[in-house]
Amino acid sequence: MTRSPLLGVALCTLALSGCVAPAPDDSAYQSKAVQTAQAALSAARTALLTTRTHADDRLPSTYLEPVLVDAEQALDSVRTTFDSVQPPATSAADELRAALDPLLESAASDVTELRIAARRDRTGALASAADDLSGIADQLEAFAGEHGG
Amino acid sequence: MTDESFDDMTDESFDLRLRLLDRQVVDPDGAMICKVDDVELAPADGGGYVVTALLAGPLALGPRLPGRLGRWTVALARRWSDDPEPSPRRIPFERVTELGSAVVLDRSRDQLGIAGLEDWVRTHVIDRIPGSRHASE
Amino acid sequence: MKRLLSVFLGVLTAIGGFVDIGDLVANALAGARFGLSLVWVTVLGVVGICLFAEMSGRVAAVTRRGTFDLIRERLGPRAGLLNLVASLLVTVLTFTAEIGGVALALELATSVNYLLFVPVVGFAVWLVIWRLRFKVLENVFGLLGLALIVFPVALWKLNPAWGDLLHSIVAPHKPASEDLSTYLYYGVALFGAAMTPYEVFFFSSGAVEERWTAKDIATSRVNVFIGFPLGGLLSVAIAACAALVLMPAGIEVGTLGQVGLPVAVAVGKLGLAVAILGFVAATFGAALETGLSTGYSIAQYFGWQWGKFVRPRDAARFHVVVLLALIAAIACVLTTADPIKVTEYSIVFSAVALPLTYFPILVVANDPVYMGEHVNGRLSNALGTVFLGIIIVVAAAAVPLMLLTSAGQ
Amino acid sequence: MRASELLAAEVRTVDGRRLGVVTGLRCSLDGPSQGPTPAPRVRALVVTGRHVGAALGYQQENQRGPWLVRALIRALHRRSRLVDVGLIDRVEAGTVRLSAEPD
Repeated sequence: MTRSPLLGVALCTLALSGCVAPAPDDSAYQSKAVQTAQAALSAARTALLTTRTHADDRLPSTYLEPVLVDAEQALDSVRTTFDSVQPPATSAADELRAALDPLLESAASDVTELRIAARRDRTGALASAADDLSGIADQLEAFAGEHGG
Repeated sequence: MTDESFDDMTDESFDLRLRLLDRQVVDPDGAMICKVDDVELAPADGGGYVVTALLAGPLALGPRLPGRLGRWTVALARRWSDDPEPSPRRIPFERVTELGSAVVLDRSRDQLGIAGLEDWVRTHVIDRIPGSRHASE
Repeated sequence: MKRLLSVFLGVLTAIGGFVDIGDLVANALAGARFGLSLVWVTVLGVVGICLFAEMSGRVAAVTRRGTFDLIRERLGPRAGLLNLVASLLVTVLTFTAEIGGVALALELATSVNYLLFVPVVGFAVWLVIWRLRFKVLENVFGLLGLALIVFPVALWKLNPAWGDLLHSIVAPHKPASEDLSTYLYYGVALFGAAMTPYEVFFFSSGAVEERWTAKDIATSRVNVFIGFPLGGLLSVAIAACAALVLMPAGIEVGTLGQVGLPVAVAVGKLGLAVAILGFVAATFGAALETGLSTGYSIAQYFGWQWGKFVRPRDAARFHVVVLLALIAAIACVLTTADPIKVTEYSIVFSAVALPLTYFPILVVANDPVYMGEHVNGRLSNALGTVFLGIIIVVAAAAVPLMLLTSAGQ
Repeated sequence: MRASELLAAEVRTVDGRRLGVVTGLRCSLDGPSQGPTPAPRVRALVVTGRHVGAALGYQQENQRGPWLVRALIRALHRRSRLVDVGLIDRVEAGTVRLSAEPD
C-alpha cells in the first residue's frame, strides 16, 4: 500500500507547499530543475547511506525497508512534479530536461532495485544497485552545482 | 447619593467584571461546578443594584458571545432544554460562602440540581465505558 | 532523601518529556539544511519556555486554576473564545502530528506500514489517558524519553571538531545557497517547536492535577531550570548529528527515518534501537499531553470539572472532549497526509498562536490579588516583556514567511 | 436585569450625548444577602472611551506588571470616569440613558 503523496488533510492548508505552476521563463525553469535535482539527490543519498549502513551491519533491515520505500516515493513525486512543468520553448530548457530526466529515471529505478533486493535480503543485488546509484547521485550533485544549486 | 468619590465608599475597589464575572464556581470540597456566565442584578433599597444570583449555562453565556455565534448558542440551548420557558441555570447568591480566586458555594452540583449536559454525557457515554467508576491507578 | 529522589525524578521527566515530534523534525531538518547556524533560535526558545513554564507553574500552584480558566477570566468570554479556538486548532494539529510520529517510529521498528499502527496507537493513547494516574503517565514516558540521550552519544562518537562546532553555534552565519526568508522561516519553525503552547496548558494543568501548592514552586523551578535546558541539549544534539551526517551528503530531512540515520551511522544497531524507543516514548508522551490539553482547554473555558485526579465519571465532558479530539486526530492521520509535513505546519502555527497563551499568563502572574507575594519579580517581568516582544514578532512573521517560502521549499 | 446588559453598553446623557462605554461595575461589598457573605452592590459604572484591555484589570492602581503593557493600557484609559448608578434613568438595547448630567 503505497503512501499517496496527495495531501488530503482539510485541516491544515497544505495547498501552500510545492504547488505546480507552469514555469514561464528560462531562469524559473532552471531553478525548478535545480530544486528537482537537489530533491532527487537527497532521496538517492538517503537510500545510499541507509543501504551502506545496513551493509556494515549497523542498521537492521526492518529500518532499511521503510526508508527505501520513502525514498522511492520521494523520487516518484519529484519526477512527476518536474515532468508536469511545461518547459519554455527554448533550446536551453530542452537541454536541461535532456540532462536531468535520464538521471531522475535511473535514480528511481536504482532505488526500486534496492527496495526489491532489501525485501528479498539479497546483499549482492543491494551492493551493485547501490554502486550504480552512487554514480547517479554524483551526477545529480554535479548537475545541481553547474546550474547554480 | 452624595457625590464624594466612590473609591472610599467601596472598601476595596471590587469590580464585578474582574472579581466575579467568568470566575470558576466550586463546591465546598473544590469540585468544579460551572463558570459565572452572568450575574443577576436587582435594584436595592439604599441605592445601587445588588447581585441576587449567579447565572450559568449557554442561556447565560450566549448573549455575551458575539453576533451569530451568540444567537446560535441561545437557540441551540433553547431547543435542547425540555422545559417550555427555558432560562439560565440560577444559583441564588445566598449559596455563596466565599468570593476568592474561585466562587465557593455551600453545596455540591447535584444538590443544586443544575447540571444538564454533564449528567447526560455521564449516563449516555462515560458510564458505558468500563472503569469509569474508580479512580485511575 | 525521598524529597531529593522526587526532585531528581522531576528533572529526569522534564528532560525526557521536553522533546516531541516537532523538536525531532525541526532540529533534524534545520541541522541538515543550515548546519548549526540556527541553534541560537533553539537556545532562545528554551530560555523562553523555561520562563513561561516557571510562570504558568507558579500561577497554577498559587491559584490552583488552569490556564484557560484564567484566560477567560482576564480576557472575557469573547476574546477568551477566540483564544480557545485558535489554541485548540493548533493543539489538535500537534496531536495529529504526535500520533503520526508514534506510528512512523513503529514503522521504522517493524517495517509495517505506519497507517496500520494509527488505530492501535489511538486506542493506546485513549487507554492510558483513561486509566493511568497523571503522575505515573508523566514519569513513565518522561523517563523513557531519556532514550534520546543516544543523540548526544552519537554526536560524541562522531567526534566532530568541537571547536568548529562551537564556533558555528556562537557565530552563526547563513549558508550562502539559502536565501534569508527560508533561513528565517526555519528559525520560526524551531522557535515554535521549542515553545509550543500546549506545554503551557499541560504544565499548569499538571500542577493542579498534582495538587501543587506554593510550597511546590521551588521544586517546579528546579525541574524547569535544569530539566528544560538539558532537554534543549537533546534538540541541539539532534541538529548537530544531522549537520554532521546528513548535510554533507546533501540529504534534506523529510522522513523520521532520516532523523535516526546519524545514530545508526555513529553508534550502530543498538544505538538505533534506543533512538527508536526514544522516538516512540517522546511522541507518545507528547500525544498524551496534547490530547489532555484539548480537554483541559475546553473544560477550563466552560468551567466543567476536568482532570485525572477525579474519577472519569466525575469529569464526563472532559473525557468526551479528549475522545473526540483523539478521533479527529486519528482521522487526520488516516487521510495519508504526510505526518512530517503536518508536523512542520503544527510548529509554525504554534508560533502564530504563542502570544494568545503567553500574554494572559504574564498578566495574571503580575496580579497581586491572585498571586500574593508570589507575584512576578523584576527579573521575570523584564524577561517576560522582552520575550513577549519576541513572541509577537515571531507570530506576525510566521505566516508571511510560510507563504513567501511556500513552506520552506 | 443582567450584568451583561450593563457591560459594554453605551452610556448617553439626557440630551443623547455619548459619554463612552461601560467597562466596569464598581461595587461595594455590603449588599443584603441571607447567605454568609454580603452581596456585591454595584455603586458606579466605569465609563471609558474605548473598550480595549479593560478586562486585563489594568484600571486598578495596584496592578503591577510589564511597564510596556501597563503604559499602553493606561493610555487607553485616560478618559475613564465613574458614573453613579443612581443617575441611570433606563437601560435598553445596549444603551444606558442617564437621568441627569454626571459631575
